[in-house]
Amino acid sequence: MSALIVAALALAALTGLLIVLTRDPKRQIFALAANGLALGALFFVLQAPDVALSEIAVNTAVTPLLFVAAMAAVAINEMRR
Amino acid sequence: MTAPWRLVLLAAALIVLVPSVWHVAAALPPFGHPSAQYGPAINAILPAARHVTNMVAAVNFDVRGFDTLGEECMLVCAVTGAVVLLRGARGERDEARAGHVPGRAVLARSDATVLVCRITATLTLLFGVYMALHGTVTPGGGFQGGVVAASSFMLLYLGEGYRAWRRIIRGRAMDALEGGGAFLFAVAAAVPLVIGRPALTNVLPFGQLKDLFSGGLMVVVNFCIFLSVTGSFGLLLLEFMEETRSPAEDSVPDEADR
Amino acid sequence: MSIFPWLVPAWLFAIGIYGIVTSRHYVHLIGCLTVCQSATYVLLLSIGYAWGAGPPIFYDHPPSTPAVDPVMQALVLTDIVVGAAVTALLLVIAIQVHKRRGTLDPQRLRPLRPDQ
Amino acid sequence: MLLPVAVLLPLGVATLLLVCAHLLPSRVSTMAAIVTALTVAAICVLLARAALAGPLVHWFGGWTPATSGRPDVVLGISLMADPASAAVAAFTCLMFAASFVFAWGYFDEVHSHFEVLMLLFLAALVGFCLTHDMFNLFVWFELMSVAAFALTAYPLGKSSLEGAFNFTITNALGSFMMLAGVGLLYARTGTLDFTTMARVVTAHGADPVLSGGFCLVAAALLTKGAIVPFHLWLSDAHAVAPSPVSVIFSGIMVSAALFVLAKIAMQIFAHDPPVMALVRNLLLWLGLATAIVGGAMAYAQRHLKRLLAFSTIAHLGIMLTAVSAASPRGMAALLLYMFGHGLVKGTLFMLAGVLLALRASADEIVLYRKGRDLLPAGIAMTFAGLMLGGLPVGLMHQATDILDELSPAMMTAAIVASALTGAAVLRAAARIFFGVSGAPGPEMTAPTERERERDERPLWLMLLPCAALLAMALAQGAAIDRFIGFAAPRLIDPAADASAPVAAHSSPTSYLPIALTLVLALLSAVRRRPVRPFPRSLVRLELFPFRALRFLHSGLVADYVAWMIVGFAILAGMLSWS
Repeated sequence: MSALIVAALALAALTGLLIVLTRDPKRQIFALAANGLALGALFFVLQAPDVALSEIAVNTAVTPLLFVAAMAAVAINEMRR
Repeated sequence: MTAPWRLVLLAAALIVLVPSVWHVAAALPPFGHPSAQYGPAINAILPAARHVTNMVAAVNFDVRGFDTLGEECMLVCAVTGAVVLLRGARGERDEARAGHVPGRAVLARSDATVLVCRITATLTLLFGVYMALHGTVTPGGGFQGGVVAASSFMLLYLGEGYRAWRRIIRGRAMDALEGGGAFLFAVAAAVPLVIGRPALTNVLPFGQLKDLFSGGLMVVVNFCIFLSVTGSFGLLLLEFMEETRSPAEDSVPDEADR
Repeated sequence: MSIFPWLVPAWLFAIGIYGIVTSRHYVHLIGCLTVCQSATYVLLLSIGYAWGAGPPIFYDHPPSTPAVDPVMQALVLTDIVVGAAVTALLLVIAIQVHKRRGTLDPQRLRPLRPDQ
Repeated sequence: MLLPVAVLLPLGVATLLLVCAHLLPSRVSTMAAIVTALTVAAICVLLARAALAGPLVHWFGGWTPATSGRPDVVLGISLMADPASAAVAAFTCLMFAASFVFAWGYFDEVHSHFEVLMLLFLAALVGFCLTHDMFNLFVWFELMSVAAFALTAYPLGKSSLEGAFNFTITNALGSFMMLAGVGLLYARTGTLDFTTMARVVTAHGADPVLSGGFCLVAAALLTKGAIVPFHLWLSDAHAVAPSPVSVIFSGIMVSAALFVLAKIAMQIFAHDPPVMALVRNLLLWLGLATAIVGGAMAYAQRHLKRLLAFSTIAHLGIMLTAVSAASPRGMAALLLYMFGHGLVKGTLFMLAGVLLALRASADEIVLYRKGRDLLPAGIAMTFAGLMLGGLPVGLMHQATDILDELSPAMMTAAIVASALTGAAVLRAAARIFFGVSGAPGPEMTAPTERERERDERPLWLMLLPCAALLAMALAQGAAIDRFIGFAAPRLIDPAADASAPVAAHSSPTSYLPIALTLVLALLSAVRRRPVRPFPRSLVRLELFPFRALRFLHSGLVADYVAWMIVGFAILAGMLSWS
């Protein structure tokens, strides 16, 4: 098995673990973006450029952005209380 | 159940699952040697049958277009749901200003920022359109292009500030894009029925291999998806940003009769 | 060793579940759910992968060259976009819960059990 | 040619409504939704009739199996209408139409978004029933879930949001499992089409990958179908969703999942010994456990919608035992029970909605005597409670008669679930509408909440769909017997040409459920608060099992997910040991 695939798989597994272990949601957003990138790289290595593009556009850009917005909304709420 | 007990329960279940997972993993076709003939058949048949080079797009927009219609509607459904849940509590006013956490400095945008954002927003939008257009030829397509195009709206927010951004990006326009794209897709799927062919039959001319507008119906479907995904994600981002604006007097409905 | 690619999805799913079960914050919990979801993507794409094959896009090379399975890729592709929308829906619910309850700790949020 | 229209029409109307949301008055979109639901219902009825002569198949894009030019490779996606699937789809549309009428004016303020979500939901359910392709099934499963998530959170109350959150997390996990299962099945069979997959499965026989794939798909469908221990989300979601939506949830969504589970097990895995062993044994016991747990929990509730939600769980247990029979008669019982239960449960949720709208509560103890001037609703509720409890008329009773003959375990499930849930509904009806009540028993300490629904609708408009559904639940006769007898074997093998006998002999045992129901209801009506030590300790003893059960239904999403994994481990463990 090519080392590249093993490395990409391992990276995806590790960044996944990182998401779970980062208990602070604000910092978890970075883990999410990192995981998105790792998965994107994995998909490129697995000869799936279409999926990789989709993964990177969605899970390293849009999803973290939504998380940021959600956390901001929560912070503003907190302030109001 | 207390947390430790829950973990014990989960651990027990996962331990039971370990041999099963191992069993399945050992029995699967070895990695890199798939036995499925469906994919190779697509690769062999579709380039000649539909004059397209991107097989993923061919599967998504033609052979399994019905799935994509369902997925598209799912996207519309999820976004509509999110919008209902946000607007339901907030109403549809759009006069408020951006929210601000006290104690954090507000920096005025420099002209350079505005300029850079305008340029990059335009470029991102163009890139999204480019990606979508080349969907049937090279990697990309309506889904990816739509997401990229929608994210260009966020750059506008960075550059123009909340008010100007709200003036440019209209919720209703996004609604129309989202619903309209999906509606056109459904119509495009149904049109062949009228002439007595199965739904989603590719009745348009296929064009030339490697040509931008190759694939017949695929081009239409791709375009519908681009519209709808742009609208959906634009709307989603819009509504999420609305949540972070300064809360004026948000009503919380179920507190009323308590 | 060729079993490794199949264990990665199982691992991702399991740690995602672990995260959900131990989470003390709705937003963190949603992040863990995306880990479970990524497990399915890795599994599907691994199933479609073939040694020495190129991407199923015949722009630079002729259609007869070996290519990986496009079907699995097509299935994953659409699902990624939809997954993001479901995540958004969950985040919206979390925001609204926070507005009403002032907390996002699952231990303190139980439907129809007001006094806990 | 009609087949794809059944799915495309609601999708088209839903998206069109979304585009025109700001232009149309909401009454127009409600009308459009009702007309669409009825049109699709008519289409599905036509399909069911036409399918009696043989299954109808539609290949999208004209990608028939022949276009691949290879054996056992199918490129396209097909919809297939066998009589049973088309009938379930038609029934779905009917329930939606009733729910739209019931919800008339309820959702005025939000630019027809309610109709959009409901129509997408409708399309998903119809596609779910008719599809003949594994991944397509997943797509409709997911669309159905997403629509349901949004609709549950719709009232934006505390409980509905938290219920929706638990619902979304558990069911999203279920759909991931399903996708993974589809992937495994594809890895081994190289196809997604049911027929081809069945051929490959038959050739392969026992295979860990196929078993694993089935296990994952089954776990997803059992989650949707709320079977112990995957069921915990249901009571939270159904209890807090708006009543018109609960009608759909309990009436058709959950039972459709079990219907599809039966279809997949029978049509694809019929010749896979380990999977069939799992279906025949484990599903039977899970069904029995579900019937008992659901029934007991329903009996110990005071919040009417929560009570009904648990009763749905109990009756799903009965349906699962019918699935586990894996025979034409079992399928006939499943179909009859699905229809009968859906109609009765739909009525009951509507009545709960009436109380929420007009009396601003769904708590049977708070509502004590408050429904005395709503006599028609009271009569409808009593009657529906009797039907739930096994009154020997109508579709449900016919199904339990078949189950009685099939196996003692199925009979037990039917008796326990019917008696406990029927008695609970009768107790509530007596308390609310007739002022007849004993001292509260285990229901006293159950969770409850103050809430209300909009009350601008006239009473008759809300009772009209109730009466219609209840009348349909009473249907029986030779025509139904003939149709079900024809449809059931074709659900197992679409190419079959046999017919299953549906009429069952009425034995004395078929009066057991209703007798037990009446006894339990009577007991709760004459119950007094215990004073002396012995009755007191008796009551404490009675409360103990209910407390234990309630402890498990904690409302914590972490618990729910942990139990789901336990359930999945049970399925997988049974498969790898057998």
